[in-house]
Amino acid sequence: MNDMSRHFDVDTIRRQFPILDQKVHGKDLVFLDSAASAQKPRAVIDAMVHAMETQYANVHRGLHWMSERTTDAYEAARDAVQGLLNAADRSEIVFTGNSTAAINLLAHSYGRAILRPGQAVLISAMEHHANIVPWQMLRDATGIELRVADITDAGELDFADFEARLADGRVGLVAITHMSNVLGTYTPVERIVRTAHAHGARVMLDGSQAVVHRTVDVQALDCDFYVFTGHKLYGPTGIGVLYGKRELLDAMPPFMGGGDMIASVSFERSTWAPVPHKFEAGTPAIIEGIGLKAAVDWVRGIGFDAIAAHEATLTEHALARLANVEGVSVVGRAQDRGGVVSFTLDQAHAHDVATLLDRQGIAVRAGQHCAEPLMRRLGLDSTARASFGIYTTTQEIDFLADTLVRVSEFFK
Amino acid sequence: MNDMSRHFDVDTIRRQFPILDQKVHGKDLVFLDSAASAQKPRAVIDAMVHAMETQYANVHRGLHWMSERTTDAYEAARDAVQGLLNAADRSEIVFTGNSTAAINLLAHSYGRAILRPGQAVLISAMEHHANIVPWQMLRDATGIELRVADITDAGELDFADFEARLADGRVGLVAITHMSNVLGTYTPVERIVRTAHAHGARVMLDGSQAVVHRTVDVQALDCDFYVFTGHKLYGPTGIGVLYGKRELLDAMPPFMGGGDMIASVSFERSTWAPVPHKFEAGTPAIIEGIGLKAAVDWVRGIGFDAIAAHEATLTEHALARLANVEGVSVVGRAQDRGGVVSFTLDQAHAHDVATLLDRQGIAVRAGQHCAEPLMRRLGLDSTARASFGIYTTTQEIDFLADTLVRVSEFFK
Amino acid sequence: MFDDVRDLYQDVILKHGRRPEHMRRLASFDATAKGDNPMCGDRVQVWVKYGADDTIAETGFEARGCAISIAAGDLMTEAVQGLNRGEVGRLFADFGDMVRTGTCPDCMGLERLKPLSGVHEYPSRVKCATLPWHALIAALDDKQEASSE
Amino acid sequence: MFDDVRDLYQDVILKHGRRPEHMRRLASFDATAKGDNPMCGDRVQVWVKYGADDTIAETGFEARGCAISIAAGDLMTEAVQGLNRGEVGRLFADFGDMVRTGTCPDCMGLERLKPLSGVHEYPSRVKCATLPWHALIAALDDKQEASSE
Ligand SMILES: Cc1ncc(COP(=O)(O)O)c(C=O)c1O
Ligand SMILES: Cc1ncc(COP(=O)(O)O)c(C=O)c1O
Repeated sequence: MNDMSRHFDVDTIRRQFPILDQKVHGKDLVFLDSAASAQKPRAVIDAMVHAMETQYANVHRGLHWMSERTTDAYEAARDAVQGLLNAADRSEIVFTGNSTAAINLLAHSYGRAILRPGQAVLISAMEHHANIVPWQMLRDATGIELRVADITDAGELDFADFEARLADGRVGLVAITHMSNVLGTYTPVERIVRTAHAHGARVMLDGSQAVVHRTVDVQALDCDFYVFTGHKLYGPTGIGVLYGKRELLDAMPPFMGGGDMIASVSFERSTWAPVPHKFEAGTPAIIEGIGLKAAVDWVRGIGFDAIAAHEATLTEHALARLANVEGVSVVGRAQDRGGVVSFTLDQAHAHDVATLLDRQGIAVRAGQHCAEPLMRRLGLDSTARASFGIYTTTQEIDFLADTLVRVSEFFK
Repeated sequence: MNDMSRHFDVDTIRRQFPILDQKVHGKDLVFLDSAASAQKPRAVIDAMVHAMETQYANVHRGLHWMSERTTDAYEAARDAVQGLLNAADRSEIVFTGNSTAAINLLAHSYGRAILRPGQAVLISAMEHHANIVPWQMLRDATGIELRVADITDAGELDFADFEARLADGRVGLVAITHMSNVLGTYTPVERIVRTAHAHGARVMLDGSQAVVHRTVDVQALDCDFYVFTGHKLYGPTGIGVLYGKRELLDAMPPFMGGGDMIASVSFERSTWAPVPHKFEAGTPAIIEGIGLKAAVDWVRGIGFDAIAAHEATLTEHALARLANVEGVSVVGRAQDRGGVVSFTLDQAHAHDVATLLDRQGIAVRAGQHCAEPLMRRLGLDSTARASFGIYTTTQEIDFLADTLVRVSEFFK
Repeated sequence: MFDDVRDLYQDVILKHGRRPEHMRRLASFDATAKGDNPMCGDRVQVWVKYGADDTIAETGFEARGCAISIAAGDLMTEAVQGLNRGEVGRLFADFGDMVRTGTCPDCMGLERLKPLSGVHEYPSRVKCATLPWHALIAALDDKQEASSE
Repeated sequence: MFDDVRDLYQDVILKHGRRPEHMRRLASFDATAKGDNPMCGDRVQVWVKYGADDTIAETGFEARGCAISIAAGDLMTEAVQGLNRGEVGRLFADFGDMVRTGTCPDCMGLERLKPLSGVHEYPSRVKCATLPWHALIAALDDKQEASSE
């Protein structure tokens, strides 16, 4: 046991998640679906309740006490996210509804106003639909090309292919995942950014998965944009984040129009508020921002070193245990990988596996995981996926492996 | 006292709003800013907490118990909203982030794909920025014309002007508020819809304010689209609604792309899920949906007849009391009006008024209320605005009026 | 360990799911259509050959999917033998009721399909059981693809 | 009733807010700029006439806004008399500190502006006090409009 994990007591952590006491079909809940959405610690629930019970009003526009205090609490979420990502300036943090909305904002605003016909957007073969469809819609509306960098059979970015697709200098934006939600693969983001910049392309990283598991430093990475979603980071639904370098955000036109994003409005012509407000039309997700701040503070209080160490232990353990279950094949064997393990079972379809596991209280996901092109690339119809959170224990993984043995017997 | 208000006990109501026990600057909170955002009853807070503590997972994609139950709870919100608006089908209810996002969705999807250059969008002079800027952005991007129907000096829609602007048959969409957030004016929506349809125009009603105060029946109104926002209806932030007639929604392309809104994805071509999912990209505001259902159920439990009667009493009382405060001028005197009262004070600017009221615990809004063109039309720089909710009492209004007398003395 | 899923995975289902008897492409056929459940990755194709009076003489299917969808496809091919379009439609309606509610008191001709009634306790699996039916109906209606639900 | 707002609305402020002495458009001027706080509807315009050495000889302003912004404008015109661009910039920086924090221990020349220090307890009103300054700085920098904060 290393230094980190000595300080990290998973039982103490688990007690902060009320839902983990629930029974499912009379069994203890074994929640192995955190990559889809994480459970919420007491700190997040309490922060939201506290806002609604004691300190709530609309923000930004009020001169009264409740509005000022609520504005402070909501804007403190921006500071918290700035700290989380180590952004240079708080105005570089734009709140959206989720990762998907953040990528769509970028595709609409940067895509239509800054990218030019003849330029291309480069994604990878292991993207989530959220980082495919917006670019496809951009392509179909504007004629901007969409390129796809291949992956290796091990489930890593094929870097030679990636670089080759940048070679002609026509790629304006690389939009690529920081961690695959299916394979658990981390992409080599430093190298991606360096290479893309050398070819004149900007880089957006989809951090929906990665930000939950490791320290992200957007300045050290030098990425141009970074997106993530609150609900996977133990925070509320309904809130996501687009980070962008200030000068890029400044140059971008707004995406949605309405209150809060304007400087002045006349029927002839309106002018826009400075960033980040230019991109935040209408009443924001106030209570969710307050909840997200609580989540960020809580996660940082535990520390990404401890989290990463815990999750590395879990992942190693899971890979070792699953390797010993007859008929189980783990999908993807990237060197640098996080706590997401997809697998197939020879004897049974992923759905049948998921249903049987569910009856034992084990929640795993089964299907295409919003990554249909990746599935096709891997020659699979579907996989089962176990994904780990801060509250996952090795005992739970043991129970998964033991139960899978029984599942495969059931279908033999 | 009429029949309604006999059943309606405001003290019982108030006890369900924990925040109303708060002190502000040592004084009892008198929250007269509900038109900006309403406070949350225990039922809403509890529903959100219950979800996060006992029944939470990502929706739509899971085969496990937690995901199925959460999906049921989230989709029940759609049924609740269908009931609230009396929509013909649950698939006509699209969830968005707020009203602003709903109008932007419409402007992007209907505006760019269904409206044609040469056609026009007709709004009114008393719209909230949320119902101005998206159409302006559409105009500037596509050349679709933006027309503005004037209002009378009393603050009502100038119906002759409205009709005249429809006369050439080139208006494709009328987008108009159902109730002004500044003047409290209800617009004659039945007549608007009938007249617009007669001239071949579709109609979107901005119900952000109206839906809080009266029964809305989209089938009886025969409006084509209706939008509102959760946080004004005693529900959570981060969730709003676009209602649209099924055949219109079916014909519209998606707005944002990503997970949940697709039928299938390949890099070459993706296909869309049926409505409403086509318009709901990414992980939805799950907890907020569950909270919104609780809000809708709670409000309908009280009943719009009782709510409207209570608010009519409050509004009459406020108009009578304010008329007797020297120097106060109420802005707008529409015949059909709801519980929003804007006013100016001869001796002092609205900001100074708001600050002094705040020190007595009274929360009012001051400024342009996200309706800068309306202010200009009225020849005003700003107003103070008191707006009433289900929990507002006549005593609170008396306190406002009494305090205003002192404020005007202070600045004399 | 899995006693409580026996309602869903009855032996008949496991048998048909594991070794479907009618999982094959017909060499000669009059109609065919595909069905797709992209959320989960299930895919099915159905082939039909008509006999006299436009009744179904033979049906074959290919599927990539779970035990439920394969068993449902296999049992379907047996159940629709000799029926015409109208009869298939009615049978599917009854079958849909059964997999959604668990029973179908007034339904006839569902005997063979009864083992699938356990699906009703697994709402997210109902689609698996109905996917081959959607494809069959599409084929009978001369469409190439079942419309997604 | 309003004793606790006396820090904000000191008599000096009320007096200057009610009857500003320098609220006028200069007949002849060297520079002018507008400032706008659209969230609340405040508007201000400032006119400047230079004297010797590019110091400010005279300043006038027009404003539609609250007592705070009008008093701030009026007091500003007095405080900047005789200063050059650099000095105005430094004074505004100190003034900004004062209205945000309530004090400015190391600051000089703020005596006249001191009555506005009460603003710091009203964060949303700080903008009202700084708006005329933003417009003045814009005018001195030969811009037509103050950039919004
Ligand atoms: C009439 C009207 N329309 C639209 C809106 C915008 O609502 P939201 O900010 O929740 O999008 C509001 C409230 O701010 C409003 O009063
Ligand atoms: C890698 C990745 N990108 C994007 C998303 C989309 O996140 P959201 O649905 O919150 O927008 C997800 C999660 O679903 C994801 O795993």
